[in-house]
This record gives sequence, structure tokens and C-alpha cells, in this order.
Amino acid sequence: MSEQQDLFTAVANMWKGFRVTFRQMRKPRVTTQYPKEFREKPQRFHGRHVLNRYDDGMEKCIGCELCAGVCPAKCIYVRGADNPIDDPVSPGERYGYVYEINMLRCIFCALCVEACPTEAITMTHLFEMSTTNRQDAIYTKDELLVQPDGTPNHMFDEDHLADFGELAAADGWMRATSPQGRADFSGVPGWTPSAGVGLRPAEQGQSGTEPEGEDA
Amino acid sequence: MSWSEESLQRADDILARYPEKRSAVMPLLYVAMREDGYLTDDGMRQVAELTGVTPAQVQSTASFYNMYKREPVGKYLVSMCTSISCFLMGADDVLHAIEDEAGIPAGEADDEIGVEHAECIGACGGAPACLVNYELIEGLTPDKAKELVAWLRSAKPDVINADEMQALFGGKTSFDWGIREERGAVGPFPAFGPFGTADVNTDALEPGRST
Amino acid sequence: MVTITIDGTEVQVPAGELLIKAAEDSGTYIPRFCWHRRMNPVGMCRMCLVEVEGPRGIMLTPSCTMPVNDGMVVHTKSPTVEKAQEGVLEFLLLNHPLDCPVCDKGGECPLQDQTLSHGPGESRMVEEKRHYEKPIPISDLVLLDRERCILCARCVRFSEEISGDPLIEFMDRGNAAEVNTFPDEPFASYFSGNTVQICPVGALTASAYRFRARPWDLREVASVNPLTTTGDGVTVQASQNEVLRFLGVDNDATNHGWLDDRSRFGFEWIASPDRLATPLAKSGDGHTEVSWGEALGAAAENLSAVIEAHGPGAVAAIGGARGTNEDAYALASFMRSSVGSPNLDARLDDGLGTHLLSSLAGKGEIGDLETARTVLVWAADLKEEHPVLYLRVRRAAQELGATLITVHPTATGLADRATHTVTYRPGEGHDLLDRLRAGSGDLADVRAALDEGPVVAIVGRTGLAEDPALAEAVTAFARDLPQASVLPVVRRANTYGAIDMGVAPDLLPGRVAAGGDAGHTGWEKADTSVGLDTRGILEAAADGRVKALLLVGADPLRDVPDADLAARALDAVDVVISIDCFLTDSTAKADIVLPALGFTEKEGTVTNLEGRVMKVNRIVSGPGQARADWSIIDDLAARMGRPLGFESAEAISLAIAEHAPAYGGITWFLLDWKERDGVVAPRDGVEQPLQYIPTTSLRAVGSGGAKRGGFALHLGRLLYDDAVLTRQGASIADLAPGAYAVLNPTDADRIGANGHVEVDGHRLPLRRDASLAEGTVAVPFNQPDGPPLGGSSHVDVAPGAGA
Amino acid sequence: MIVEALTRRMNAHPTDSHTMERYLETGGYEAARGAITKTRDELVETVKESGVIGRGGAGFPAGLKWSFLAPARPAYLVVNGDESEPGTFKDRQLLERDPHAMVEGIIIAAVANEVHHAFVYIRGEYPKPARRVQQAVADAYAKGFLGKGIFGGDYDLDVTVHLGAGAYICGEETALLNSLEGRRGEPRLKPPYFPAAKGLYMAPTIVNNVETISNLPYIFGEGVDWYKGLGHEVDTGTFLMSISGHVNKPGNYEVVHGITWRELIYGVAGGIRDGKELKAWVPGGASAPWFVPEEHLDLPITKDETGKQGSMLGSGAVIVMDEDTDMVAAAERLVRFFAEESCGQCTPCREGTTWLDLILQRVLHGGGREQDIDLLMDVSDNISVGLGWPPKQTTICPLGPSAVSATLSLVKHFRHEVEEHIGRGTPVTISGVSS
Repeated sequence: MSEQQDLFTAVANMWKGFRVTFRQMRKPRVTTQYPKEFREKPQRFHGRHVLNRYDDGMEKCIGCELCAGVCPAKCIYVRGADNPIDDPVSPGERYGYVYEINMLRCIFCALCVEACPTEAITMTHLFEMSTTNRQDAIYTKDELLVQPDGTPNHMFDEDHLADFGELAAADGWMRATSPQGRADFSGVPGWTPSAGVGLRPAEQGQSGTEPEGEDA
Repeated sequence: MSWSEESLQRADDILARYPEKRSAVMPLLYVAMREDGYLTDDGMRQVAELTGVTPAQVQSTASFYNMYKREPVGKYLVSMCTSISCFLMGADDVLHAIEDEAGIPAGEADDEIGVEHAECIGACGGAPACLVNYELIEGLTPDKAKELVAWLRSAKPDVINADEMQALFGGKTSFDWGIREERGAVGPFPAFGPFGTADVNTDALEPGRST
Repeated sequence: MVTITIDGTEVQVPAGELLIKAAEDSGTYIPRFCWHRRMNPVGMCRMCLVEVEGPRGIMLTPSCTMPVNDGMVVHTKSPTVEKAQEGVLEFLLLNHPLDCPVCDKGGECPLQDQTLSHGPGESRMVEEKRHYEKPIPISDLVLLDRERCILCARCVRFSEEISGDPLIEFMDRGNAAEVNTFPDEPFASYFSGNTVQICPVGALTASAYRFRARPWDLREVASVNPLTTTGDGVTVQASQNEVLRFLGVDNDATNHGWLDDRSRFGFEWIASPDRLATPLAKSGDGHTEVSWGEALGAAAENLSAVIEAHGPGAVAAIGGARGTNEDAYALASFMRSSVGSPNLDARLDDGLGTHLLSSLAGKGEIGDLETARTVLVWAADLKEEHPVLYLRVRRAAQELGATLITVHPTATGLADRATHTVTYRPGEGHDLLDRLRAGSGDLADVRAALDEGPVVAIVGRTGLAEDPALAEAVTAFARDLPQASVLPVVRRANTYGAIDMGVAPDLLPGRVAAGGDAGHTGWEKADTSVGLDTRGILEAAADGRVKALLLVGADPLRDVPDADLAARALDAVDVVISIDCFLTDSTAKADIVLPALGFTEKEGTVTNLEGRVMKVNRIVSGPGQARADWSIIDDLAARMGRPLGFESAEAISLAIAEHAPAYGGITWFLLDWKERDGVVAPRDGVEQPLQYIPTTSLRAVGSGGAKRGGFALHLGRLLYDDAVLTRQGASIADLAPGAYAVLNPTDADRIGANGHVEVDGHRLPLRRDASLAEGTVAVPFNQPDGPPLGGSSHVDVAPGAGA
Repeated sequence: MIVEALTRRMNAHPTDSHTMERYLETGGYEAARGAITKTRDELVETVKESGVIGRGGAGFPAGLKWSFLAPARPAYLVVNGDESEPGTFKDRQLLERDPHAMVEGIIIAAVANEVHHAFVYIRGEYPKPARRVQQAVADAYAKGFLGKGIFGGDYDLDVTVHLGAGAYICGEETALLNSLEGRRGEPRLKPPYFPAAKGLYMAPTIVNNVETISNLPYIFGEGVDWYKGLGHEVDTGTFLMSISGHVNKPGNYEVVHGITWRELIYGVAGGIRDGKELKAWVPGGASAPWFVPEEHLDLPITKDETGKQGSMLGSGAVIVMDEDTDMVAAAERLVRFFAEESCGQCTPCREGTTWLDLILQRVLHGGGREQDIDLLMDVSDNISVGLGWPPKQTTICPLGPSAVSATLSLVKHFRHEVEEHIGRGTPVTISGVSS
């Protein structure tokens, strides 16, 4: 093998190694002036959780602990309780009495969202969750539960950071995931807590069409 | 909670007919219905006491059978058969006629009359047929059925007699009857020896009983 | 044994066994809902269909009703079977609500599991499901959700076949059928919790566990029911360091999977906010919290001072039955070695002789009931005091056809199954025994039945006012019956273990008689003489002979029948040191209170009424600074300068295996890994030093109490009473019926009583029971606001004022 | 082809055939008087020889049934008068018009089986027949035919008349025994509760149909040869057949087996009313698969031939439907009967029959879907595994598996009608089908 060949090989290898670098050099710079500017996040971005409500203000969470059971990081703690008959918190017999997520442990896998039988827990685009102590990283039910108008709580340290306008487009995907996980079944309630209660139409289907009732 | 002397006497007679006390539950339930007009909780408790089982067991048995009515069914219970043979011969129209005339949907009752649809009552040859207090009328038509209900409301017979009703409102029968009978039912339960009609003297029956 | 072929594999199974059981025992699980191995088959759910090759070709047959025949060829996974299973599940799910997320059974539900493994993918039903009112409480402890019921009849059969309280039944017919109770007649069975456990869906749920946890966040550990002496196997389940549920374990030797409701729901005392969490020292009328060092130092100082001033015999200990055998061994070592006093007793003047209880020659086992032809029960009402033993006796009489004879002052819970119900007036038991022995008069039939062996005799005191010598005499009589097997019974849990460990005035650990010349190995420096029993201790304390009293999980003011004597004793002694979980009436009088760990908070062994040693395990940590009894006692001994040197409970268990002869070879390892159902001491090849043979000549040696009035007193216990562990369980605390007096209707009419009577001046509601002998009054012991009648055998009864 | 054996007395004496006087006058109780002098073996042998088969529906030889009775005593005899199958009303006629024949039959059966206590279980909707039977029993006691030392001998026999309370399932013999014990009328598991071994009060028990028992006085009175001479070579004796529906002359007819369906429907029953065409008929009670004219009209009526054609004679109830009948409505009515009368023990029967009814109702009311026919067939298959006839019994009693007959017949013979209903897609009224 000659020296020339060696040199050629070396240059070629160098070119190979710098190929990515050179390619990037030709592209425009994309530095975003975060937090002054926000970048649009992908639709299926996994941000922090919220606990949703029905239109009438009832909580969707029934305290079933399926999210806690499925959580690979064991960061969710739920306790159910008997729904007060005169002032029910959620439809049916049971509601989530305690609901806590330790955001330090959460790996944002969204298995809790998949497991939820009532679409009570969904994920948002909110990701700014810095806290100054560990205790504050445990989000309680009060903090997770959406406001009566359906928007997430303004956490004290999110307020000046989060882009709330973005949320409307964000969690729709998860909310539309029907209980059975199949678009065909959107609109078919996955469970009926008791006669008449909770038998309300589910959210608009994944396919974007209106629920069609029993035709399945 | 306590029954009349007469009913307790009937209960004793009934208990004597069976080798085991629990067997008397069914006839005693009829006595309880006769006592109160329908099967009350107290009636079931009394039957439980007499037969030595728990009230839950008595209710379990009672609720299995259609003829123990745990709600008031009026003085006259009209049971219209809507099973296949009667259905083929137009029983549904007759039932609607009864409901219209009585002003009560099937399955409900007022103080006087209760209306229900019944499964086959064994009168298929004389279909459509119905029972009033379990006394049979065969060969009904919607019009005749209306007359029947009107008659029950106006005449208020103390004893429901099958022959009388058949003559007034009935038509074709399953087989020739010929044999007339004076006895009849006094309430919405079958008129049978130990617990039914007032005019059957049970003492005269079975004089030589060994049990 | 016969050979059958299941799915192509030949297996050997017992002849005549039901196919479903034979298959399961040989490794093939056939899905089922209605079949339960402790109950008769009904063949209702049709889930267990299998194909059986027979002379008429292959038949689809329910395996729960099909006994095995030699050469039977069975297919449990053929396409036909799978189609049938799928069909059945689809039918079951037609009307089953899909509220699994809120259902307490969700996650451990056979219907869920089998739907996943055998069911159809989706429903084809578009019609509306059947709806009923959501859970209706059918008793204080059980809720019924009829929508979820799949009509397997397990609860109905349990109440009819096993517990004998047919209060829950099928109602209506066909598609409208449901289980329910009679209106206003709650499912008030002592055993209702079992129906919750065996319900294959969430139709029956327990109010104590309702929405408390989901199965996947429970941890569990095997243990033994701490509230009875039958040694019922339980699984203790806990979440977040809190015990949430007891489940019965099918222990073939003892409970067959059943538990009574007091045991099942009584665990709530463990997490009671009233639990003692720090040591307390008396200060004025109350107590102040102190450190362990201060408390133990003060206790050691007080005890040492008493020993110095009055000698070791002035120290006495009562209790020890509530802990483990290891705790009891530590207590016995402490009293006899460190203190040097033989005055200790685990009984609370409510039981039988220690020799009879622990060392009876030829003592039987509960399992003997399975083969008994005659069962004699001359003891307290088993349903009230030994609920699981009651179920076993009931099974012997009802399912196995044994002749059952009950002897008791009244008809007992077994009356409906008893062939002979013998009642007698309290105090006349010895005469009755003489007549029974002779078989005279109307007892000829009973005597004849007793001559049909094998006989199992369950013997105990029928009530707390009865002469304890009667049980000795009955035992002596019963031992001579053909192929007899005698079980002496007392109620308080682990009394047997504590006595076996030497917490008794006349026994040393391992069933060695005290006072003998043979020194107990390892105990050479101990006082091995015979000391005072509980009554003797209390009397001595009241007289000033005993100056220091150590109460170990004992509340003499409530538990000793003669409450007056206990009160005088506690007032008279100089020093009271209490090791307890709660501040009870007696503990409140203690100078030093040391908080103890309870069951589920410590490891150890316990001994049941047969002498079966079983392992209990720890699952929660216990409140605050509470410590195990043995550790407290060990520390106390060290501070008194007489150390015992116990390092752990397991170390004590090894000491027991070494120094307690009858417990030779019984180690934790053995119980944890080899003998999960426990092992009866002594093991084969191990000698039991004391073989007690009772004699009938004992007569009127002791007395149940003083004769103070004209009515003989029957002082029986009820399942639910005012004992501290019952009182502290939220679910069962209110179930104690309260005190009342029972009279024969003739007596009631004679004295003109109506509504209420006055018993020794205490006004009590009157109940009438024709099975009670004339001239007798029955009052339940230790009920809330109950009268202190324990010191008497006869009382005065007068009509109560007002209606 | 109408014959008079069982019915001759009632036909000859239309107003008083039920009285003791008339019964004695026409030779009554002579057979029983003779029977009590014979041994058990002789009596059972005679019944076996006569070839009389049970008239309750299953068609099991009565003599064979008797010979299976376990030797333990006491034993009981139960007469099954819980006639509730739609289309059946033959027992009502026997009970009402000739109760003494049954009482005499009871005496013979009791003596033959060493029974001292017999029960007559009559359905609750039959108070009048029950009164007649009670009167007959009382008269028999008065004459010394029942009670202590019957016919002056030393044989004791008691008879208790028991009234049901409205449950078709009590016609199943073990359900009837449960009912007689004061329990829910739920069929028992077989094995182990075969009545002949563990029946009433767990004692050996004979359960026979009213008609079977009523045959006995004739067999013993007129002789086995006379009896066998009456009937068809295999199905001996005469049979009461109940014909109802769209025929000109509905009613009970005593016939011998072997005549054809055409003879029965067009001859005996007078043909279809208003000259309409025959569309289908149910040959043997509600649980029997339907027959249609083009295939079955000229077949002989025998147990074997009907069985070969995939149906059964059962209790002998023939329900005739003419050309105007809405077959979906008819099938729904039959299915509804089983859904309402299911005892609720076995899952497939309890849930399945109700579901079938709901589906059929939906189809009738215009909510049918294309897949519903397949669904009906598959649900039926899940209730009656394999859909064969006789059905493979995978449930405790045959009620569930036989409840699907109507659905199967509907889909087999009248699939186009179901499709029409589905295709219509709008609600239709289900009343007025007879117009």
C-alpha cells in the first residue's frame, strides 16, 4: 500500500467523519429564545398530567388505581372512597379520594393514560415543572385536576413559562383514544357504573367522525 | 302477624298431610295469600315459623312461582294467556281489549282488578282463553273480554264461578264440559280444598286418613 | 386409585373423585365458577364443561358433577370445549356490568381472569343490560350488588351447607333470579365474610374493605388467626403499612378456608388510633410519655425493690396468651429465672387445668372429626366460642353423618344438627355425668350412641360460673369411650402456646410438670416449684402477699370473671407493670405501661387447641416505638441485672426447640418450608414428659363461684363481646348485642317478669328460652355495660321494674 | 281413527263421569281390587309386558322405570299433573272428567311398588281439576279404597293432592320433587339424584304422568292383550293428542299411533280453518322442532318415525299454523315461554333463552340486522351444543337445549321470513297475526 493511497484514505475517512458536520453547516440556525419564545411541540408530546372533568363538572377519575398499577415507575398513589350520595364527586359508586403523582419519578411513558378506563388522566404539553424542593414535585389531586372550564391549573412556577394557548390542540389525541383502543368503538361507553349514570357520549372519535351509537 | 283461627286450623290440616313440614310451604303460602289478599312479608314469616325454615327460604320458594303475588293484585286477577296457541288465535288483541277496558296495563292492578299476561294455561283447544282468579274462560273475543271486565267491575261477584263466566262470555271450549260446578274462587288464588273456596268443607274430606 | 387420561396424559386419581378436582390435583385446571372444593357441586355455571369419551361417543359434560371412572378419557382443551366455554362466558357477561374499575374484586376476579383466558373478544349483545339498585347492605359487614351476581350459588350453599344460617337465598326465577335476603332480616351470620371471599365476582363485598385498596397494591403474608384457638390459616394483606384484609387459607388440618367474621374483620384494632406507641409512666391520675430507657429503668428498679423487700414470690405475672410462643417463653424465663417467682399464669381464671389443656394423654386432633361416628360436645357453645370448630363439627354431623350429642345448659348453635341435645341445670353436671355413664332413663339412647366409635369428645367449661372440675370428670369419662379422641377447649387465643411455654404455675416449658425433682434442662437456676394461679395471685395481691404485678396483654378487670377480686388486687399491689397494645381498664392503673407489638407486627409461633404449632408472620411495622414482648422482657431482665440474653425471636425459638421437650425439633425453618399447615407437638419420635390422665374422683375441687342466690347462673360467652380487641375493631365493635338475661318461660311467668329482670340488682332485658332448665338464669359474659356477675354461681333474679 | 278407551266413560257420561257412583257402575276399582292380591313382581311384569310408555313427554317405558326403583323404603309415588307445555291440555281432561281412573291407577302403582304414600302434583292453574281429584280421593277414602287397610286388606295407602303455583319447570320430575318438598322447583343434578334412588325426601320415588297412571286400570281391567291390541305395534295403547291452533276442530283426541299427520290434521281435526293452507305445525309440544307439510304431512305418527325426522311426539300436543301466520312472531312467542319459565340455574338456559327472545323481539320490531340470523344460530348453538336432535344435554335439565327448537325451525324452514323482517327495517306490529 503506497503513501498516496494512505493519504487518500485518510482524507476520505475525514470527509466521512465530518459529513454530518458539514451538512449541518449549510442549514439555517434554529436557536429559539426560550423562554421568551416557545417552540411548537409535536402533537403527541408527553407533558405533565391533568385529571379531567365531565362537562357538568364531575370528576372523571373513579379512583380505580389502574394507573397506579400500570405505572412502571410506581410514581402514582391513588386511594378511592365511597362517593357521597347527596353530593357525588364522580359518576358511580367510587371516586378518587387521594391522587398524587411524584413527577421526579415519572418517566412520562403515558401508560397511565392508556390504562385509564374513563379518560380521566391525560397528558398535556406542559413540561416546565421545576421546583425548589422535593415535596413540591409530588403533584396532588388539587393541582392535577383541571379547572371547571377544562383548562389545567396554573401552577405557580409554570405561569410565566407555559403556553396555554397550545393546549387546545394538544391533548385531543389522548382524550380521543377510546376505551377499547379501537376507533370503531369510539362513542361506545366502555363501562356503565350504574343505571343511567355515566352513560354520556364519549368524546369525538379518533377517526374524527361523530359517534354512531350501537353500530359496531 | 298472627293469622285467624280458621287459617291456623287450615295450616294444621295442611301440615298433617306431609311427612316433612317443609313440604307444606307451598299450600301454606296460599293460606297466607287468602289471609291478606296477597303474599305479605308477615305472611311469609308466619309460614316460616310454621314450617321451621327461615323467612329467606320461604321467600326464595315463593318468588320462584308465578302464582304467589307479592304485590296486591286486586280482588279479581285476570290472567290472559298469550302463549303460542292462544297467540295464534288472537290473544294479544284480547289482552289489549282487557287492558283498555280495565284501564290498567298488563302486570299492574288497581284495588279491584289486576291484569297480567300468562304463559300457557292449558286451554289451547279453546284458545284464546283467560283465567279470572284461576277460574277458566275459553273462546274469548276482544268484545267479550271487554264485557267480562265491565261485568267484574259492575257485578262485583263474591265468588268467581267458571261455568257462569263461560256461559256469559266464553265461546268454544277445549272439550265438552257438561259437568257443572257450583264452587268457585273467592280471591286471586286458586280455589282448592284446604285453602281456596269457602264452601269446601275440608273435614268431610279424607275421613280415614292415617297420617 | 384409578387411571384416567386428561388431554393425552395418563394420571392416577382417587376413585370416585369428581373430575374437576381430580384434574386440578393432577395439574389440569378446569375453569369454574360455582364449584368449590369444600361444597357439594350444583353444576349451575356450566363453565367446567369438558369432553369425555364414553360408550355413547364423546359427550360434553360438566366436570364438577362427573365422578372419575377407570379408563376415562377427558379432553379439556378441544375446540368444542373452547367454544362452549366461550359461549358460557358470553352468557355470563351479557348482564354483568363492566364496572370492574370500581369493583373491589377487580384484579382478583375469577370472572375477569377466565374472560381473559377463555372468553370471547367482544360482546355481541346490543340490548340493554339488566339493572338493579347498586350495592345494598345485607348486613353490617356485607354489601350485595345484584347486577354483578352470576348466580353460582356459592353464598347460598355456604349458608345452607356449611354455616347453617340459610339467610341468603335465591329469589325470583329465570333471568330475574338474584340472591337476596328477606326484607328486614339481615344476613346476620357469624360467617358471612366467607361468602365475600368465595364469591367469584364482586357481588358480595365487605364493608370493611370497600374501596380501601386494589389487589395489585396489596402485599401479603401467611399467618394464623390471632383471635381463636383453632389455629385458622389466614393470609394477611396490607398496603401502605396498614393491614387491610384477612383472607381464610384452606388449611386442611384446621379451618378448611373458613373464618368467622370476628376474626376476619377484627383486624382493624391493629391500626387503631388508640394503640400505645410510646412507654408511659404514671403521673398523678394519668400517664406521661417517657422514653424506653426511663420506663424500663423505673420498672426494673421497682421490681428489684420488691424482690429485695419481700422476696421473689411477691412478684407475679398474669397474661402472656396474646403473644407468640417466643414471647411466652421469654416471660416464663423471666419470671422463673430472672425474678425467681413461680407465680405466673396465662389463664385468666376462665379456663381449665393446665395439665388437662396441654398434656392430656391421648389428646385428639380436629381432623379426627372427619372419621368420627359419634361426636360429643360438652363445652361452651362452639358457635360462640370456637366458630371454626363449630363448622367442623357441623360438617361431621351434616355431611359425614356422625351422631352429634351436645351437652350444655341450653340448646346451642348446633341444636339443628344434633341427634341428641342434652340440657342440664348448671351445678348439676356431675349428676348428669353419673346418669350418662350409667345410661339410665332418657339417656339410654345417648349412652348407646357414645358406644359407637370412633368418638370425638370436645370438652370445656360450658360457662364461666361452672365448676372447672366437671370438665376434668367429663374428660376422664370420654377417654374411656371407644376409639376416643378428646379435645379440651378454651377460648382465648394462644392460651395453649403460653401454657406449653411454661406461663403456668404448675408447668415448665415443653409440658414438664413443675415441682418435680427432674430439673429442666437449661433452667437449673430457675425456681421450678408450683406457684399461684391467676385466682391465687389476685387473692394474694388483695391480701398483700403479692406486691408487684406484671400484666402481659391482660386486662383482669374485664377478663377475670370475678371483677371485684381483680379490682381489689390491683388497688392493693404496690407496683403494676403492664405490657400491652392498648390502655385498658387494668393498664390504666399501671405504674409503667410498655407498648407492645401485636399480631402481624412480629414473627413467631403459636399453638392451637390440638397442640399444633404454626408460624405467624410480620407484615406491618407497628405503631411508634412499640416493641415485641420478648424484647421488652429481655431488656427488663438485663436492667435488673439478671440478663436472659435473648437476641431475636428466632434465637428464642431455637432455645424452645432445645429446652422445651415436647417442642423438640419444631423450628421456624420446618414451619416455613416443610410443614406449612403446622405440626402437632410433640413430633413423631419426640417424647412428651407429662402424660396427664384425669380422674373422675375430682369433685367440687374448685368452684365457679360463690352461691349467693336462688337461681343457678350460666355465664356463657358470645362471639362479639366487649373484649379490647373487639372493641377496637371499627367494623365489629357495634355487633356485641349487650347484656341480657335468659330465663325459662315458666320461670319468667312464675316470678312475673316481663320485658326486664333484675339479676343481683342489675336491670337486664329479658329473653325467654325453653331449652334453659328451670331455676337457671343465663347472662352473657363481658358485654358492653354488662353486670359483674363473675364471682357467683347462683344469683337472685327479680322482675324488673317497668315493661 | 278416533278410538275410545280412556275416553269412553267420559264420552258416554258427559255430565257425571267424575263421580264415584258412575265410576263404580262402569266397573271401577275392580282392577285395583285385583291388583292388591298380586305380588310386586307380577304387577311390574304385567306393566312391562303391556309396553305402556310414559305419557309425560320423554316416552320412557313405564314398567322399566318401575323396575329401577331402589329397594330402600319408605318409597313414594308421585303423579305428575303439572301439565304446562304450550299446546298440551290432555291431563286437564283426565283430571277433570275421570279422576277416579287416576286414583285407581295410583292404588295399582302404589301396591306394585310397595309405596304407602302417594302425591298428586297438579299445576296451580288447574284448581278445578284439582278439586275434582280431591273429591275423588275423599270419596275413595270414604269407601275404604284409600287410607288404612285398603279394600279391607292390610295395605295402607295415603294420597295427598298438592297444588303447584305456576312454574312449567316443575313438570321436570326432579324439579317437581323439589317443589313438593317446599323448595324452589329447580331440577336436581342427575347423577346423583335419580328419583328411583334418591327422590322425594331422598327416598326412592316413582314419578309417573297422569295419563300413564290413568292407563293402568285399563291394562289390569281389560288385560294386557286387549291393551296391546289397541295400538300400534310398538307404541301400544291409545294416546291423547291435543290439537290446537288454526284447525277447524281443536281439542283432545284419543288416537292410536300409526295414522298419518294428514289424517290427524285434515281428518280428525277437521282441516285448516277458513280453507287456508297449512304452513307448519308443532308435532309434540313447544320444545319439538316444527314439521312442514311438503316434507312431513304423509308420515305416520309414531315415536320412532317422528324421532327419525328430527322431532318428537313429546306430550302429544299439536299446534297447527296456517299460511297467514308470521313465523317470526310465532317463534318469538315460543322462545318467550322458555325464557320466562327457565328456572335460572344453568347459565346457557337462563341467559341464552332471554337473549334469543330479545333478539327475536328486536327483529320483529324492525331493529333486525343482517348478522342477526347468524347470531341466532350461534346463540342457539351455545345453548344446545351441536344443534342436534335430540339435543345433547349439557345442562341440568332439557329445558334449555329444547328451547332453541323454535328458533332453529324458524331459520331452517322460514329463513326468508326472518330476512323479510330484517329487510323491512321499520317497526311492525306483532299483534293481529291471526287475521
